[in-house]
Amino acid sequence: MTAVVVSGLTKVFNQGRGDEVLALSEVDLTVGDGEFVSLIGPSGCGKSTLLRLIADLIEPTAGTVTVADRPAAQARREQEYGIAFQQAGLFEWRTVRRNVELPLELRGVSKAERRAKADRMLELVGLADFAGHYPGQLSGGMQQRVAIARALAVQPPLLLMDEPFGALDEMTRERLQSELLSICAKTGTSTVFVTHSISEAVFLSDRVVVMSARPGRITASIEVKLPSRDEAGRQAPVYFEKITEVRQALRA
Amino acid sequence: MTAVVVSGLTKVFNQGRGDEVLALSEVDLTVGDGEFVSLIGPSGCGKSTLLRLIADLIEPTAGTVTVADRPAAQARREQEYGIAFQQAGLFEWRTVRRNVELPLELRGVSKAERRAKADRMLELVGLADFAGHYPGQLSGGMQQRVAIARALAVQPPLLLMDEPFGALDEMTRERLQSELLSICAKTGTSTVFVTHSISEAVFLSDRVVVMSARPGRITASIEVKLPSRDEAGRQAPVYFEKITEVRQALRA
Amino acid sequence: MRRVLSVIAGLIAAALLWEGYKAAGDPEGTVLFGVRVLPRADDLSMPHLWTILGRLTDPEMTGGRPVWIVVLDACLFTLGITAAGFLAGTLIGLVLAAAMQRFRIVERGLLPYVILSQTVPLVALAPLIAGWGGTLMPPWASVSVIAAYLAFFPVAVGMLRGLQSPSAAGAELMRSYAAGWWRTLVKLRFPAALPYLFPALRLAGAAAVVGAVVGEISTGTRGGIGRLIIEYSREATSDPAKVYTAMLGAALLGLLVAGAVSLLELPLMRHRRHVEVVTL
Amino acid sequence: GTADTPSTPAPGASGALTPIKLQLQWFYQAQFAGYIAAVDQGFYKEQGLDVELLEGGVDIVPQTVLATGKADYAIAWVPKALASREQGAGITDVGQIFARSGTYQVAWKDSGITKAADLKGKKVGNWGFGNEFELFAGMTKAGLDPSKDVTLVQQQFDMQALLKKEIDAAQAMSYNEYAQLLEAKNPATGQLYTADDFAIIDWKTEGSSMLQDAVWANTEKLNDPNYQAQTVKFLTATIKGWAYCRDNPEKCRDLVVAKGSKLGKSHQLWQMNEVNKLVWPAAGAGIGVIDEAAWKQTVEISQTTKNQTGDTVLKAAPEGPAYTNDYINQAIAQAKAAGVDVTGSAFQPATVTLTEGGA
Amino acid sequence: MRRVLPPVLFGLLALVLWEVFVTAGRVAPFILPAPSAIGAQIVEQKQNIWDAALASGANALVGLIGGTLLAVLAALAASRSRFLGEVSIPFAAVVNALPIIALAPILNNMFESTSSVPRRLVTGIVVFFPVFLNLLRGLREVSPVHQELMRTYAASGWTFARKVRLPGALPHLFTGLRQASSLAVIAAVVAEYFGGLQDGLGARITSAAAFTAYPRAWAFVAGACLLGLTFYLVTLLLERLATPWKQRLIS
Ligand SMILES: Nc1ncnc2c1ncn2[C@@H]1O[C@H](COP(=O)(O)OP(=O)(O)OP(=O)(O)O)[C@@H](O)[C@H]1O
Ligand SMILES: Nc1ncnc2c1ncn2[C@@H]1O[C@H](COP(=O)(O)OP(=O)(O)OP(=O)(O)O)[C@@H](O)[C@H]1O
Ligand SMILES: [Mg+2]
Ligand SMILES: [Mg+2]
Repeated sequence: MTAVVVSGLTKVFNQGRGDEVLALSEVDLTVGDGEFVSLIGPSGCGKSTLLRLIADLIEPTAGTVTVADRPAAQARREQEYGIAFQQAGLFEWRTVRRNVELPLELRGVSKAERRAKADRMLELVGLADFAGHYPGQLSGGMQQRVAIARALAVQPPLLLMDEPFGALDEMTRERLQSELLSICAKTGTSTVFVTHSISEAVFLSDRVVVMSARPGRITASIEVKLPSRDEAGRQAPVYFEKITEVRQALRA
Repeated sequence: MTAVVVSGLTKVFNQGRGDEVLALSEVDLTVGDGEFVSLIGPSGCGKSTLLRLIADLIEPTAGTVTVADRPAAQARREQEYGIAFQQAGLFEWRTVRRNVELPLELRGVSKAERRAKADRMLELVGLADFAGHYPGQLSGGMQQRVAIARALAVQPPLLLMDEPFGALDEMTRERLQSELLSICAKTGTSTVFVTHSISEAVFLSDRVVVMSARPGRITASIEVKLPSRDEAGRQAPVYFEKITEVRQALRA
Repeated sequence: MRRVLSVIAGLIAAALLWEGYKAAGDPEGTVLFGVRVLPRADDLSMPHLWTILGRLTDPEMTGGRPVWIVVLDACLFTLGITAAGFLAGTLIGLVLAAAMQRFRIVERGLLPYVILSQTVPLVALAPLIAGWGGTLMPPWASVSVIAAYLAFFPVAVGMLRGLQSPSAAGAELMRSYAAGWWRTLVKLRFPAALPYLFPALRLAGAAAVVGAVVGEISTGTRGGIGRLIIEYSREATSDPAKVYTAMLGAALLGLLVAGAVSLLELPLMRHRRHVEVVTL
Repeated sequence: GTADTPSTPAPGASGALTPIKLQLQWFYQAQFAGYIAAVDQGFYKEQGLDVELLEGGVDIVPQTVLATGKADYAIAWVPKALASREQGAGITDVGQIFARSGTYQVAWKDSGITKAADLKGKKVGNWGFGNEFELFAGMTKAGLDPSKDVTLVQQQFDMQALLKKEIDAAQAMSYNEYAQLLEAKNPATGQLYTADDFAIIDWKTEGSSMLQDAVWANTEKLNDPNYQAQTVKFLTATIKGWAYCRDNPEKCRDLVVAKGSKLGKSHQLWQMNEVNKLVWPAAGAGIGVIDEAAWKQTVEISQTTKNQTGDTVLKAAPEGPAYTNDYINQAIAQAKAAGVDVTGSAFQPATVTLTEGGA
Repeated sequence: MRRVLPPVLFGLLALVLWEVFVTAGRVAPFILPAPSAIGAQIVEQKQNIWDAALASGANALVGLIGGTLLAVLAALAASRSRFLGEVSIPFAAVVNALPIIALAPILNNMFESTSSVPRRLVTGIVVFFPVFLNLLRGLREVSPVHQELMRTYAASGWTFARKVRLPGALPHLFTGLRQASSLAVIAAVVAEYFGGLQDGLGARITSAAAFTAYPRAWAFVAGACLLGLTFYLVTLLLERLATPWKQRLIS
C-alpha cells in the first residue's frame, strides 16, 4: 500500500480568464507507507495547492490523486487523513479543548472518549493548562499548537501539514518537531509536510521534495538519512550536507 | 559615540494589578556605532519590549535608555532611528509608494525627492512594479518588504527591526539579508535586529544577544566573526559552530 | 449594473407580492385568535398599484397641480431640510468623536449619554425645539435640528470606533515619527476611520430623513413631504391612493439621500473593496 | 426668561403699521377663515395692524407660543388654554369667537346609537390629547363610567375606523371629519354616503359641550394701555373678518384654498358653512362676548371630568383674569359704528353639497 | 467603579446645571420644567408611567422578537441562496433608507387602529433591517480555512451551518440587536404619534404636552429613556452570556 500517489497532476486557476494561473504542472509524487515527505520551494510555487489537491479540497485540472489506494474524494469522505493549515483556523467560540474535540465529535466519538483524547493531545503540545481557554486568549504560536493537536487527535493514517510550525519560536519548534516524529514513528503515520525552512525539512524528512515556481513543478527529490533524529542528528555532518544540497537544489 | 546604551532597564506591565507581568529585568546592553546586534530568545521573553523601550514607544519602569548619546525621548523626537515592526503595519488606504513616503512626508521632504527615494527603496526590496498597488493586494511577504523599505527610506543612523523577515520564504529572505547587510555597511547604520531564527541571527550579526524568559533578561552575548557574509560564509565551519553555540546558549 | 438589476428584480417581486396578495387575500384581512394577522386587501387599505401611479398624474385638487409635481416639490423641500440637518449632525458627531478619542474622560462621561440621547423619543423633544423656530432660527431650521439630533448619533459612535480602530502598531509607528495628536489624526486615524464612517453616514442619512419627516409634522412646517403625509392621510377616508403617493415621495427622498451618501463614498473609498463595518 | 414685556408701540401712531403675530391652532383651513379674510381684505391694516398668521402643527401649543411672547395673540380652545394657565402661562380670553362647540360623536344609523347612554358597552373612538373631555363628560352625565362601561379607542387623523366598523362611534368635528364621511364612497352602492347613513350625538344638546376657539391675549401685557388699545383694534378687525365670511362664504373659501390648504374646495365650503354656524347668530351683544353660563360649564367639566388615567383638565378653578369682555365689547361698539352687523341674527346656513374626496 | 463614576458625575452635574438654569433664569415650567418638578411628577405618576411603559414595552418587545426572528430566517435563506442574497441586500438597503415610521398610518388602515398590531408591525420592520443586514454579513463571512477544514471532516451542509455559520455569526447578530433594541423602543413610542391605541408612553407624552403639563410629559419621557436603556442593557447582558469567548478577552 502507498499512502499517496500523485500522477500527472496539473492545476490551472481561473482557467480561460485573464488572470489564469498555472499553479502546478505535471507533478508526479509518491509517498510510501509511513514515509515522511517534506515539500519545499519559493513562495507561490504551489506547495499549498498540491496539499489541497491531495486533500480533495480542490479539483485537479488534469491528472489523478490516490490516497490509501482510493480516489482522493473517497478518502476524504472516509476521513483517511488529518490536516493542519498554514493558518491555525481555530473556532473562536469554542474553548481550546472543544476545538480539539471537533473532528472527534463529527466522527461520533463518545463524549468521555473525546475528552480523554483531546486532553492527551493538549498535553502533548504543552497546552494542558489552557484547555478551558478560548483561542483569542492564546498567542499565535499557541494557537498553531492547538491546530496541530486537533489534526493529531483523530490519529489518521495520513497527516497533511502546511507550515504548521511557522509561527513558533525555535525552542518550541524543535520540541514539537521531536514530538511529531515520535508520534509518526509510533503509529506508522505517513506525512506530507510543507515548510519553508530548509533545516526543518532536512531534520524531519525521509525525503525532501524541492519545487520551483511558475509553473510549479518538482525539480529535485533528496533522500535524507540522518543517523538519529535528535540533538546529535542536528550536529551530524550529513545534516549540514543535506542542508547545503537542498539549498543548492532550490537555487538551481 | 555609541548608538544605544541601555542600563538597568526593567519593565513591568500592569504594575500593581492582578495580571502584573515582569517583562524585562535589569537589562544592560550597548550597541556600538555601526554594530549589528541581534536579539534572540523564546517567545514572550521581552525582545519586542526591549526594542519598544529603545524606540521610546513605552516608558521603562526603571533604568535608562540612551540613543546616540541622547535620552531616548529626545532621540525619538529628532528621529534618530527607523523602525520596522513584527507586523508590517502598512496603511491600507495608501499605495505602496505612499506608504514608503510617509516618514519622509512627516519630515517635510519635498515631493519629488520623496518619490525618488521611495522608488529607490522599492527597487531594493524588489517591489518596483508594485508601487501603485494597495497593501491589500500584496501577499504577506510583500507587505513585510514594504515595511522594510519604509524603515530604510529615511536612512536613519539607527535601525530597529522586529522579526522583519518572519513572513518571507527562504530565498527572498536570504536576498534581503544580503541587501540589508550591504546597506548597513555602506551607510554605517547601527542595527538592533530581533529574530527567532538562529541561523539568521548568526549570519547577520556582529553580536548575537540571547535572552531568557520570565523575567526577560540577557543570558549570553556571542560575538560572531564570519569570514564573509555571503554563500561562502554560510558554508564556513565557523558559521555552523556559532549556530550550535547560540542554540546551546538558548537551552541553558 | 448588477446591483441595479437586483434592485429592479426586488421591486418587481415586491409589486407582484402586493398585487398577488390583493388578488388572493381576504378583503377583510385574516383574523386569528382575535388578532388580524394578515392585512385587509380591500381598495381602501391596499389600493391597486396602478391606482396609486394613476393618482400621481391627476391634479391634487380641482384645478390644482398634478400630484407628482406637488410630491416632487415637497421632496425637494424636505431634501433641503434633511441636508442641513444631516450636515450639522455629521459635524457634531465628528467633533464629539474626536473629543472622545482624544480625552478618555470625555468618552467615559459622555458616551453613555450619547446612547441615552437616542432613547428620548422625538415626541418629547419636538415641542421644545419647535419653540425655538421663529425666534432663535427660521422655522425650517428647527426641523433640521430634529434631523441633526437623530443624525449625529450614528456618526459619533461609528466615528469613535473608527478613530480607535488603528492597531497599536499604527499608533506606535506615528509615535516613532514624532507625530503629534493632530498629525496622527490626519494621517492615521481619520483615514483608518473611513470604512466605519460611511456605513455610519448611511445610517445618519436615513435617520435625518426620519427626523425631517417627523419634525415637519410636529412643528407644522409647511411645504415638505412630512406635512404632505399627514395632510394626505387625513384624506385617506375618501382618497386612499393619495397617501401612498406621499409615501412614494418619502421613499424617493430616502433613495436620494442614500444615493448622495454613496456618491460621497466613491472617491474616498475607491482603493479598497467594499469593507462593511457596523457601528455601535 | 419668559415674560418680558416689550413696550407695545401705540398702533398707527406714526402711520407705520404695527406688526402683530397671530398663532393659529392648526393648518390653514376654513376654521380660521375670519382671520385670513381680515388680513386679505385689509381690515387689520385699516386698524394700523400688520398681522402675520402663524400656522399650527401637531406639537405647536398656541397658548404657549403666546405666553412666551413669540406671538401677540393666539387662537385656542378654552379648556386647553386654561390648563396652560394653571401651569403658569399668563393668558386671558379676550374674545370667544366660537360661541358653540362643533364636536360630534358619530355612529352608524343602524347601530341604534343616538344619545350618550347608548354608548354603553360599545367601542368608542376619540382623539385623546385633551379633545376627549366633552365625550367623557357626556357619558358621565348619562350615568356611564368612561373607564369601565365603554372600550376607548384612539382614532387617527381619518375616519376609516368608523367606516370599517372597527369602532361603533367616532369623534368628529362638524366642520371637518364629519364632512370626510360624507365625501367617501359607499362600496356597496358606488354612491357617496349621505347624512341618512349616520346618527349624531351633539354634545350641545347633551349639555356637556365646552367652549372652543377663542382669541387669547397676554395677561401681563394687558396692563399696558398701548396693548389694550391694540387688542381692541385687533378684535374690531377680527369681527369684520368673520362678518365678511358670513356674508361671502365662497369668497372666503377661495381665500383659504389660496393659502395652500390641501383640503378640497367643496370640503372647505362645507367647513366655512359649518364654522359660520358655530359663530352666527351671535347671542347677546354680539360675536365674541363670553357667555357666563357656558364658561362656568366649561370650567366645571374641566375640573370634574376624569379621563382614563384619572387626570382632570384643571386641578382648581382658574385664578385671576382668565377672561374679560372689556375689549370685545369696545370692539363690538366700534364695529357697529362702522356699520358691521355684529350679531348676524339674520344668518341662514347654506346647504353645501360635498363631492367625492371633497374636491 | 472607575467605569461608572464619570458618567454618574457627569449626569449629576448636568442635572444641577439644568435646575440652576431653570430656577435662576426664571424659565417658566411650561417651557422647560426643572428636574425637581419632573421628579415630583415621576413620583406622582409612577403607576401611570409603569402601565404606559408596560404597554409600549410590550409593543417594542413583540416587535423586536418578531422582527428578529423574521430577520434570522431571512438571513439564513439569503445566505444559502446566492440569488436571494444578491437581490435582498440592495433591496434591504433601499427599504432601510425609507422613513418607516411614517408607514404607521397606512398600517393602521391595513390592519386595525384598535389593536396593537400596526405599532408592533412598525417596530418589527424597523428592527428587521439592522438584524438582517448584520447577520447576513456574519453568515457569509466564514473564513475559507474553516470552510476547507469542515470539508476535510466531510461535514454536511447542515452540520456546517450549525457548528460554524451560526456560532460564527453570533457577534454580528448582537451588533444588529444592539442597534435594534433602542430603535425598537423609539419606534414603538413614535408610532403612537400616528394614532392607534392610547395606552403607551408616546400617547401619554403628547397628551400631557397638549395640556402644557410639561413636567408630566417629561416624567413620561424619563420612563421612555429608562425603557430604552433597559432594552439596551438586557441586550448587552444577553450578548455577554451568548458570546463568552468575546468577554473573557477583556479581563
Ligand atoms: N484560489 C486561487 N485562485 C487563483 N490563484 C490561486 C489560488 N490559490 C492559489 N493560487 C495561485 O497558485 C499559485 C500557488 O499558490 P500556493 O498557495 O500553492 O503557493 P505556496 O507554495 O503554498 O506559497 P506559500 O509558501 O507562500 O504558502 C500562486 O501563484 C497563487 O497565486
Ligand atoms: N501591553 C502589554 N501589556 C501586558 N503585558 C505585555 C504587554 N506587552 C507585552 N507584554 C508581556 O510582556 C512579555 C514580553 O512580551 P514581548 O512582546 O516583548 O515578547 P517577545 O519576546 O517579543 O515575544 P515574540 O517572540 O512572541 O514576539 C510577554 O509575557 C507579554 O505577555
Ligand atoms: Mg502555502
Ligand atoms: Mg515580539
